[in-house]
Amino acid sequence: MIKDEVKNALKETIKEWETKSPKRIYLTIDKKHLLQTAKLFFSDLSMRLSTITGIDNEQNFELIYHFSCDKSGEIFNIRVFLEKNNPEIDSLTKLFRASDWVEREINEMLGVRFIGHPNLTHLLLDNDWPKDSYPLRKDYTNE
Amino acid sequence: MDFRKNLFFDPLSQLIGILIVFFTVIIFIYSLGFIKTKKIQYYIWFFLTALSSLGVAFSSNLILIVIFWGFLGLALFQLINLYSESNSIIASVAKKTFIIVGGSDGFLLFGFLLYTYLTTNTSIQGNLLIINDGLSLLAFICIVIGCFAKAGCMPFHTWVPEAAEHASIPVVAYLPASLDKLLGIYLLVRVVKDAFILDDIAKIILLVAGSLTIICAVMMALIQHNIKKLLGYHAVSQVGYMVLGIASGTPLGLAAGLFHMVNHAIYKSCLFLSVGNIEKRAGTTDLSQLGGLAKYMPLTFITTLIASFSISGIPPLNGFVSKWMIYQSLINFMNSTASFYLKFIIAISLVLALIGSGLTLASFLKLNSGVFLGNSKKETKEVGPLLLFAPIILSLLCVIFGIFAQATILKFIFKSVGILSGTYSYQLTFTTILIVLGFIFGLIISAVIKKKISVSNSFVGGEESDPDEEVKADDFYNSFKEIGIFKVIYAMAEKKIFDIYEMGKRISSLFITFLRYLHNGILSTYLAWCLIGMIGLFFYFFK
Amino acid sequence: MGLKEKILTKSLWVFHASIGSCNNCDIEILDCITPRFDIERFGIQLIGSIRHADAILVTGSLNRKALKRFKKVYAQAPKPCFVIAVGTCPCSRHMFKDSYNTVAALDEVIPVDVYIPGCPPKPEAMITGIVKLIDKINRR
Amino acid sequence: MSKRKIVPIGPYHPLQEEPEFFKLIVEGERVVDLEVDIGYNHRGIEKLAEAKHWDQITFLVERICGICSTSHPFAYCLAVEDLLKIDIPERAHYIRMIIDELQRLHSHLLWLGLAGHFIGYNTIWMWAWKAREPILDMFELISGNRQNYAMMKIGGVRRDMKKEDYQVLRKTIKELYPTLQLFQKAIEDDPVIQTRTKGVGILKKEDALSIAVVGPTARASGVNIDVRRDDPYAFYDKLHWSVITCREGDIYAKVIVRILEMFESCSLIEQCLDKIPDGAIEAEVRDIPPGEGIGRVEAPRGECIHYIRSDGTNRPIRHKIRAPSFVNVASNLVTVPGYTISDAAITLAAVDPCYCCTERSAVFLKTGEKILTGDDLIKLSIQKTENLKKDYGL
Amino acid sequence: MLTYLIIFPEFVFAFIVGAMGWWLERKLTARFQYRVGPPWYQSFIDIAKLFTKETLMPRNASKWLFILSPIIAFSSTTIFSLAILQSYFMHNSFTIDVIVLLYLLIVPSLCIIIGSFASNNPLALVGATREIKLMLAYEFVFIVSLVIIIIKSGGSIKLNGIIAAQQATHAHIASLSGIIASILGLFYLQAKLGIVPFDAAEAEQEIMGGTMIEYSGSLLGFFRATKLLLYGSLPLLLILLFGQFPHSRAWQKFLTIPAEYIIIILLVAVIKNINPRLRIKEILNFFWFFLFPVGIVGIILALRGM
Amino acid sequence: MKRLFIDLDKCDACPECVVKCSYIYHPQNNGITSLRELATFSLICHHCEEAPCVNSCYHKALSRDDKGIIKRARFLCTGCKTCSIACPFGVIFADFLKFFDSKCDYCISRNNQSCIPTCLYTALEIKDIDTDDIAQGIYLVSDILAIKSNKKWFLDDTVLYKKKK
Repeated sequence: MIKDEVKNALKETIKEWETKSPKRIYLTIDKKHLLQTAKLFFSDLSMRLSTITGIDNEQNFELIYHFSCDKSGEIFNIRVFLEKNNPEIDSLTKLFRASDWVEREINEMLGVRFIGHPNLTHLLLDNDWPKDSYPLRKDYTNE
Repeated sequence: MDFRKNLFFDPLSQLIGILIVFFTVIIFIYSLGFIKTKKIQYYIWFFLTALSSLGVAFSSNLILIVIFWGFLGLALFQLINLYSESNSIIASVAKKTFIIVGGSDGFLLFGFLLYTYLTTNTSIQGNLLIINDGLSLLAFICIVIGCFAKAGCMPFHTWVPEAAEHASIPVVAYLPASLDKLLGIYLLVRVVKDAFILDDIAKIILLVAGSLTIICAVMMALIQHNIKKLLGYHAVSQVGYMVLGIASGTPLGLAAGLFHMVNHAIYKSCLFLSVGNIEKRAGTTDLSQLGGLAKYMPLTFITTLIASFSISGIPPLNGFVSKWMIYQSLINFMNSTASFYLKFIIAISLVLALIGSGLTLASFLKLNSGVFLGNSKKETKEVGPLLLFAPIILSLLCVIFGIFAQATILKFIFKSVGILSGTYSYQLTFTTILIVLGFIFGLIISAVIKKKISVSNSFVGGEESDPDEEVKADDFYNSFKEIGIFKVIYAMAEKKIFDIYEMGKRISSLFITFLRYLHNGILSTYLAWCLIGMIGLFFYFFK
Repeated sequence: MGLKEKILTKSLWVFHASIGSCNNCDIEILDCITPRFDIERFGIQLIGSIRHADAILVTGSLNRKALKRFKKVYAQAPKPCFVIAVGTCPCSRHMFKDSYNTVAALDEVIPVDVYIPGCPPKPEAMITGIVKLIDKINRR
Repeated sequence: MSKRKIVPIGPYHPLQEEPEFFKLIVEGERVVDLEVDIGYNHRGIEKLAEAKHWDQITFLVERICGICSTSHPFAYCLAVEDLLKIDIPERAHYIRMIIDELQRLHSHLLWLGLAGHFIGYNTIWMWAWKAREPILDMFELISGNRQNYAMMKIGGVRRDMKKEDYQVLRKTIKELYPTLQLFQKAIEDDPVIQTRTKGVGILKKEDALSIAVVGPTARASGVNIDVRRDDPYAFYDKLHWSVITCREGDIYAKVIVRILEMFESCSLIEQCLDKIPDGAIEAEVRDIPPGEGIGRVEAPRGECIHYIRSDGTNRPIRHKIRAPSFVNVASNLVTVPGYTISDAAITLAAVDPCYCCTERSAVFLKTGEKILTGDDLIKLSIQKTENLKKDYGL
Repeated sequence: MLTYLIIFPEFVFAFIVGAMGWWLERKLTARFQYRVGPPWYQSFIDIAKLFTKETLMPRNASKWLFILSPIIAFSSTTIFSLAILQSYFMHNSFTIDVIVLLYLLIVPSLCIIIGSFASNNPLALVGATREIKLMLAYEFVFIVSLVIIIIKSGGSIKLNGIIAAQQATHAHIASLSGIIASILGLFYLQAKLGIVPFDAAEAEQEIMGGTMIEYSGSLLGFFRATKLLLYGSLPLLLILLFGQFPHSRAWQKFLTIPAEYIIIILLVAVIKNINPRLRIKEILNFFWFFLFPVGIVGIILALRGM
Repeated sequence: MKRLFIDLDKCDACPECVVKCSYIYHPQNNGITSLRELATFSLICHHCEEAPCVNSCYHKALSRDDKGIIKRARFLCTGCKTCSIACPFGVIFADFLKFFDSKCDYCISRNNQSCIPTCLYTALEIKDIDTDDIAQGIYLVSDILAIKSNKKWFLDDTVLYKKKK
């Protein structure tokens, strides 16, 4: 079972483990373990990164890395919390290219900095989009 | 020694003499504006060239010709080598040129000796040699090699592009582009007309050499990135047409070859001189670093455009007329022969000649678009009148000799090859009148629907293109290198496998290494060789 | 109605510009060319370069990034050049009105001649719209 | 320093219906690198969704993309149902599947036509789109719309299928088989199409895994994934069908995968029609409790994944959409370089890109009183343009 | 001089023929694709409309080249079509030869290339370079075809000579080498007119109309008119070169020529509709390494009198 | 225990407090309306046996649970306000029935309730309330919400509306 493999491999790094639906598994880890976890998922368990969801919570930012396991049809969601003032996290571009555009998008939409991303520029928004204005943050207002 | 017997003064020699004087004057004027250093040496060799050329043109004695011919080679070497101290490539190019031209002089001399041996006469005048055995053919081939090397026909062409790339512009325009062609082709015409009666094999040799020269040189020109080298390859390619014209051996063919030679000298010097202007202003002749000069150098642009259309044979310019005559003579030649193989070779030569014309056009489009159109790299201005005079005169001649060929130059040419009257040339007046009418018609239409042409940004899909991003036409020619069999041929050409000089160098170095291997300095080896040799001799003598 | 207009209406070359659409109107525009609707029988052609355009079919709610480019493209069109707003998005910005990335309605930016609402408008509706445009040209 | 040699494609380019901007960095006809600039279609749908009612979002996500306009609502409904943990009636599942597969048919035919158009083969385009029209008629029959079917609803489907329609649908599908076989034969036999597509735009398997491409793009590269089989939603696990994969990864493989998938879709629709039971078409949903849910479906272009989070009100607090094209378009960065400009057109189109996905993001007539002549009209519009130019400093 | 002025408007005839030919081709294409297709007057209307439109010029274009090249293209094509029609109507009063025609035919392509180079647009540049390669590709093949014709006509390069040679014996197409030459000629026609599969230079989906991208209004109109003239006169040239059947009566001739024209347009439409656009490299490969050797075989056959 | 206290007697259902709400997820909407709705539905509403509001709802958004309490399903309600018209007692205030509503989390974690200072009648406060105080008319509605209403009639069984058959 892939679930057990994940549990065995990660052990202490998992802060929280919940199975919301049979095939939707949410696990919370600390952001410093992200690279290691992603590596485990991609290289050892040959999952693929479906996408990354960035959420602006009240006190912090929340990133959910949706890893999809095509053998069992499960989605492993790695939940990482970032502090509000200085949202920074390791980029996964070193491991696979799939995270390239997603990270760029989250960067411009939420203002999360991805350390080690080669080209953290605007993807969807115009280049003259005002600085420090992030549309997906909850405090963003039109005009 | 009878003075008269050793000199020609027939219309052909007169024509060549006039042309030599004309080009000397034109390029002298250009040199006044262009040459700034080492003036004295330059002009000494320059006029020595002119004099010895005249000598070749007017002498009928073989020895005299060889002497003047040799002087020409020396002058060429000196002129190319003039500015070599700053650049060792120029020196090596000069050396290569000298070896090829001088080496071919040896063949020429040998050919003349054979000719003299066969006809028991040292003068061309009045000595027709019928090619009917190996020896006379050999004599012919040796003389032809001399002419080819001078004119730059394949396979003795390799010095032309390299000299064109590295030597200074007036030198290139003067020697490889005009005088060497004039003389080489003159000698060929002279030999074909007055010295030999060609048989089929000789004609086939000329046809094959001519058509191969056309197609191979133009294919090489197509992929060049340096304008001067590109022009150099064209200087080679055009020789093929002249040789094709001469190959037929008929008066019309000779006239066509001569006329093409004249035209080639005109437009090719015009092109080289215009390129000299470009080099003077832009400082480079690399296509990838040029662009947008039409705005700043309109006159140079027009002269280049006319000359390049002329070389590509666009009617009604002069290049078209002479090419047409060559095709006509080939077709006549084909009709008059009975041999199937000769017919086939003529047909293929005709095809290749027509194709070469298209390829020429393509490579000149590359040149014109790359240099004059597109985004300009830096601001510059038109060159002075001294430098513009020669190209303008030459490009005017391109037009005049095109439209009024019959009335002007062709008269002399026909006279020189012995055609007294006839309508061999195509009457371009009809086409010209129609073209003018068509053009007027177009202008009338555009005047009737006269609308202000408004200016707007160019449309590339809405996005502005960055100033540091561009597309250049010359890159797209590289795809010729990637098609089918050309891939191999171009790769071989880049390794200089077709270059006789380089191959000779390689073979001789191989030979030398073999000799070195033998000369290992061990006495017993030498002894063994001596023994083997002695045994060999022994068997030979006492068998 | 002059001859010029008559000629123009018989040979209307349209350029298709999507300025932030959902693809539906775009497909339906292409559908107009395909066998069932075939607007070529009216002389209408879809062309590639704005320089040849007589009319621009605009689809989509005006996106902030597309806005600047689209204005440039419109300025590059030879006049007379008509603008046809295809779909509800360019007519009224539809449900993307409140988005941070759609800035203005189309007719605030360039003059629009015909509006074809619908999400997406059926090809029949588009043909009707173009016919209305032709009527409009003729009436002037 | 020599300048970069760029051939721009876009943003307003007939290659694709949507605006997008590619910079092909070329050496002659050969493309050596590619820069992608997207965002001309970005409409901020994720943000808009946060201000919309749960039920409205089904319509909003429908307008993410017009071609896969049922996949997005489907995935969204699955996400909400995942959050709600409810079961929906069987009949609703079957209707959803029928719509989904019909849409796959229509989308693949559309792509096939456009691919033909992009390689200059307009006959294929016309024929494919002609074959597509009956499917659109079916949509019109079932949902009343040619596009944007609005069939999905949280907890079921919005409209029922009439019994009489089964036969019509069955007949249409039956008539589609020979057409599809025609296309298959035409493409497998035509040497010219093969020279244009074989060995062009190859996406290697390891690249495919690294970029995490999905759908036919991945399956053509030998990555055997299909959400319908791996994480079965609706009743895909109860029907008999197979996942089509090819190993080559070139455009030809992508064409073949899509064509063969159409046969599977036809068979799936027929099976659905055989098995569809009577009964309710929707389950009652009264409130959306706080929580989060993920739904994914296999859209025609690949896996489409929606993540929603609710706080218990009638709007989501986060709605993340990952459309298949978002990852597939990124694969162009690998596939386009190394081939020629001519190949770039078809390669860019081969992933069946949908930039609106990627970026989630009665005729009125103004009757003028004044009668203007044609010249006035020209003057007027020139004047308008001048004003515009002045305004924007052009 | 007066004669020239009198015969000059004959190109209008070629224009009308071309317009109808183009319409026929579009109509046939439409019928292939289950469509209705444009009405018969569409080609005229298109041209007329272009002349009423505003003409735009890109800012950093070379002004004179940009404006002159369409006009020169048009006028050179009028001469070409004139020459063709002249040799149809008056056999002996007129001399023009195929080599001049060959060079005249290069001029329109040349003008298109120069014009698109002058428009200073990257996409036009790509189109122009493709047009150059295309030109090389098809001209080669046409040259071979012409040489076959010249050989078969007993060395006559004048158009009336070629007609006479055919009417004396049999049409060139009625022999083996003639068939090869006419196939080459047909492919030449297809490529010269820029029709799929040889429309890489104007590939709309790749480079947005390529060479024509910056042309608008009356300048584009001139290019269109050029194309119409070519549509009219190129098939007529092919008929002249290959399909002059020896007829005893004039009415037979007046029936065969339109029939042959329609057959040629039909073949063009068929080739157009069963092929995708070829890459420029494939076009070169096809013309140079397939058709060219075939043409050489044709030359051998023609020399052998077959 | 601190609770949010709404004085329904004072509350005029004016939009003042609605203007500003510091609910983070949907800041442009207000949480207080949903609280007022909660309060009215649980307390003021008569929960009629044959409730006209339930019958009138087009979307079946109003229903009675097993305890007999009428509840509105937010997913289904479209804010058409038919029930507001149908209610014979006028206790379903039209402004409660927003199409979009937000949840009030009472801003307990933030301590910057924007709504309280905006109320003109001081009907809102944060108070320590632990038990129901019927005499005062104070009732606990949920864990952290309390309301005050002195209108006794709404609890009187005798006025339960019965629909005439």
